[in-house]
Amino acid sequence: MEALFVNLAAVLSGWLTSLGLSPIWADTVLLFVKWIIVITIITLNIIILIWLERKVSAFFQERLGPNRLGPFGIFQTIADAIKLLTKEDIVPSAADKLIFKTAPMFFIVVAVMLYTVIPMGQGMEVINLNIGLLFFISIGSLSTIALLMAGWGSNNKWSLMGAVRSVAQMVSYEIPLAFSLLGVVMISGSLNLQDIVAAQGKLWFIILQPIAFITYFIAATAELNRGPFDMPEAEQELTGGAYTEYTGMRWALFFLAEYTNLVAVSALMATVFLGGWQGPWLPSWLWIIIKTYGVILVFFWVKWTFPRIRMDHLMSFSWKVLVPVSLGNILLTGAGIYFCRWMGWC
Amino acid sequence: MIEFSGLSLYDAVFTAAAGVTVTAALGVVLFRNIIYSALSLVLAFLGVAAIYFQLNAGFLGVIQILVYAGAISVLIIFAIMLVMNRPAGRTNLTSPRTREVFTGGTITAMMLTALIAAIGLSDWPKTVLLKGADDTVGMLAELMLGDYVVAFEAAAILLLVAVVGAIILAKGVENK
Amino acid sequence: MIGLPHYLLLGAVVFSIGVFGVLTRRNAVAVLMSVELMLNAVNINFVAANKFMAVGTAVGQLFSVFVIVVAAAEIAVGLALVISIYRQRGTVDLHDFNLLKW
Amino acid sequence: MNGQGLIKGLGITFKHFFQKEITEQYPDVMPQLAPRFRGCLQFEFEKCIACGICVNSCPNNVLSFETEKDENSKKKKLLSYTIDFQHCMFCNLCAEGCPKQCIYFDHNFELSSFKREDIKMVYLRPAEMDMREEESTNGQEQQESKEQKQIDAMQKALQKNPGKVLSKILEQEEDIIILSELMQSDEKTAGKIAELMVKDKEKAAKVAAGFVNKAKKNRAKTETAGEGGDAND
Repeated sequence: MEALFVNLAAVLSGWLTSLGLSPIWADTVLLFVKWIIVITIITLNIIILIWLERKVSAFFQERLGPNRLGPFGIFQTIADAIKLLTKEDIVPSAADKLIFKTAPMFFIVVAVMLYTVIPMGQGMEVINLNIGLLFFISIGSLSTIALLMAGWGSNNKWSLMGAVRSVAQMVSYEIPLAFSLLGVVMISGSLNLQDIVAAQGKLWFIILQPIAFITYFIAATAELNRGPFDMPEAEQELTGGAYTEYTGMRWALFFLAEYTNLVAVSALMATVFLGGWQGPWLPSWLWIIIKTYGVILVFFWVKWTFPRIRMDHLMSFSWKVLVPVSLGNILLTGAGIYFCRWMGWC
Repeated sequence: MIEFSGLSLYDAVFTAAAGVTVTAALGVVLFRNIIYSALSLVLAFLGVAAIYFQLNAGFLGVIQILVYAGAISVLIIFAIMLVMNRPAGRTNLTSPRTREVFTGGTITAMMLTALIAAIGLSDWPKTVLLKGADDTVGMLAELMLGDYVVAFEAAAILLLVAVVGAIILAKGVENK
Repeated sequence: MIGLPHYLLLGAVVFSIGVFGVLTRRNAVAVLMSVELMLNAVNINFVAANKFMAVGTAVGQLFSVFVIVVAAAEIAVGLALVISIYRQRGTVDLHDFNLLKW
Repeated sequence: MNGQGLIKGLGITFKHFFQKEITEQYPDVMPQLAPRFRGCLQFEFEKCIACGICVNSCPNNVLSFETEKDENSKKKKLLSYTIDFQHCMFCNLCAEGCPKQCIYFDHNFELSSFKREDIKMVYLRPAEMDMREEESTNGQEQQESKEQKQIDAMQKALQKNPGKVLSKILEQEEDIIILSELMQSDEKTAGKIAELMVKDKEKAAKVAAGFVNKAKKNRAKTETAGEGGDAND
């Protein structure tokens, strides 16, 4: 069970080379296969996640949630997806058509690219990148452009307002996001996510870096445009923000991308702070799924507890609280490492 | 290198990345809508990042995406939105004086010719692409915080000064 | 077979496009964008030269990092200047920036 | 300390997560309605006395009715009653005003229909009611016979114990004695008094007073006329 997928990949790779493909092309084909699998997993995940979020939010509000279609309403998302696929695709006549149409595609591509480096088990990742953590952060920062494109292309003031807000928010929160991860990098001494997982063999980094975990959690919530930080959508104020003008499948792409980001960030949190795929008894790829879903549930919990924060409070919280705290955490971690070496503990 | 119908994978990646970069760069200077120019610039940055990745400079590529495509381009688009005072289709015009365009084009053409000639005529060491060291991040870190630490600190101060200066310039100073 | 000259050629072409933009654009922001293109072209040259001519070190990449730092500072200050001028004169057209002309 | 409220909030939602859902699963399970819930307006035709209070009190002119003057009894007769429910705002003024409680809200809230006209409820005078009316005209005879019985009973009572019965219409004991004597002597007077007492007491009192006066005058005459009057009796 443990090495199920690794062995499958090895078998496929061996079969491809036996067909006469040179190793590098066999690797390329394998990469494509991996991507297809990743995209399938993401799609399946999201079907479950949307249902889960609706169910969890219902329970928080003492409601029942979807319960009509199938047992516990589990087919509700599929029905919704079919509905969205068959809806009319409206492009406003005043919109900048090229940008309007490109934005959702760009957004989802960026979101899917996040999965390149996440270790989904022992030896299971699309590419074992040397600078995986940094890659994750930098790709995550690209989604601002997609939102800005959506807001600009819609040619609607609500859209533009939502886009501008979200971009300002995401650019600001990227700084504490990266800084809070730096503490982990200092301890593990590597940007490679598999190395970071390996460094947590004895002790999870959430215990060594609690401040970093909290700052990362807050910054990630803002980065995902979720929970109390869902300024860009802000249904009550901006009628849907950057997504106002989108209909049918284009809107669904944004929705998909948001949940894709959510899973990716939760998986990264599980990897960096919660010991990744390590765990007893169960196979590693099951552990990462369990941990990721645990983090996602916490995200749901936070989202359905707190009201939306005002924009200026949001920005000043980032610059005046989160950035200094994460910088202080780096200082503390450095001092701790020196102290540890001086005492000869590590 | 593994040849595949006369073109190695490496060459194919370079050609694609270079093509995207040059096309996007042309887009930056030729689009009449400055928003298109800015988005084109993002594409050019991404192409350059691809070239970095291909050159085994992964750290630099990631920094390129993070700083250029993620932050600087957003800054540029914000600035564009703040200073936009005419229809979007007429925001990025060429100079009205043909003399200027002609001079600029001539200078560019001459410079490009000179550069190409220089590159073509020079005797570059016959380097077969060597497998570079894997841990460029470690090497960079050692250089940055070792031999070049003064420059590193100077760059940090430069950034701080630039941030403060930009804020003062953009916000204006309150007159007492 | 792609070698160092190809990268240098790419750098030269991108740099020239940047120069053309700087010389012919009217919009100040477009000029700043062209400057960014030129800086990127320089970075390509640095990294390529490092890769092909200084194997085993990362000095060229280090230079690129510094260039990126300077570029970030430059674009921040430059855009702040443009916005400041726009406040004063209501335009970003370089031909209208004639306060110092006489 | 900052942030305590956040943790408190998280705790509250956590608690609510495990609480029982309060969702009403309406079409499957009917909701528990409050006793004074106002659902559909109901009307009981037979109780209605066509007073018109409900129609006048309705702010939205939901209610209207048609009446007719009954030739025989000179009473208002309700012909039809209409509730145009689409305008109703459930203010309950009609039900509050009704003296007979014949209009009221029930608990049926499933009022949707495909057509606007379907919401309008028209209550026509039920045919059974007219039939019952006829029966009640027969009943008048019955009532008369009933009255007759009462008169008979009254007569008996007058014969048995005149003083007690007559004290209701006459005040002075002297008069009562005179009248009872008169009635004992004259069957006709007794019958008239008994009938009047059942039907109309005031009239009975007047008539009785008349009889008493007459009897007093007669007595005075006979006393003044001497023996001759006695002989006449």
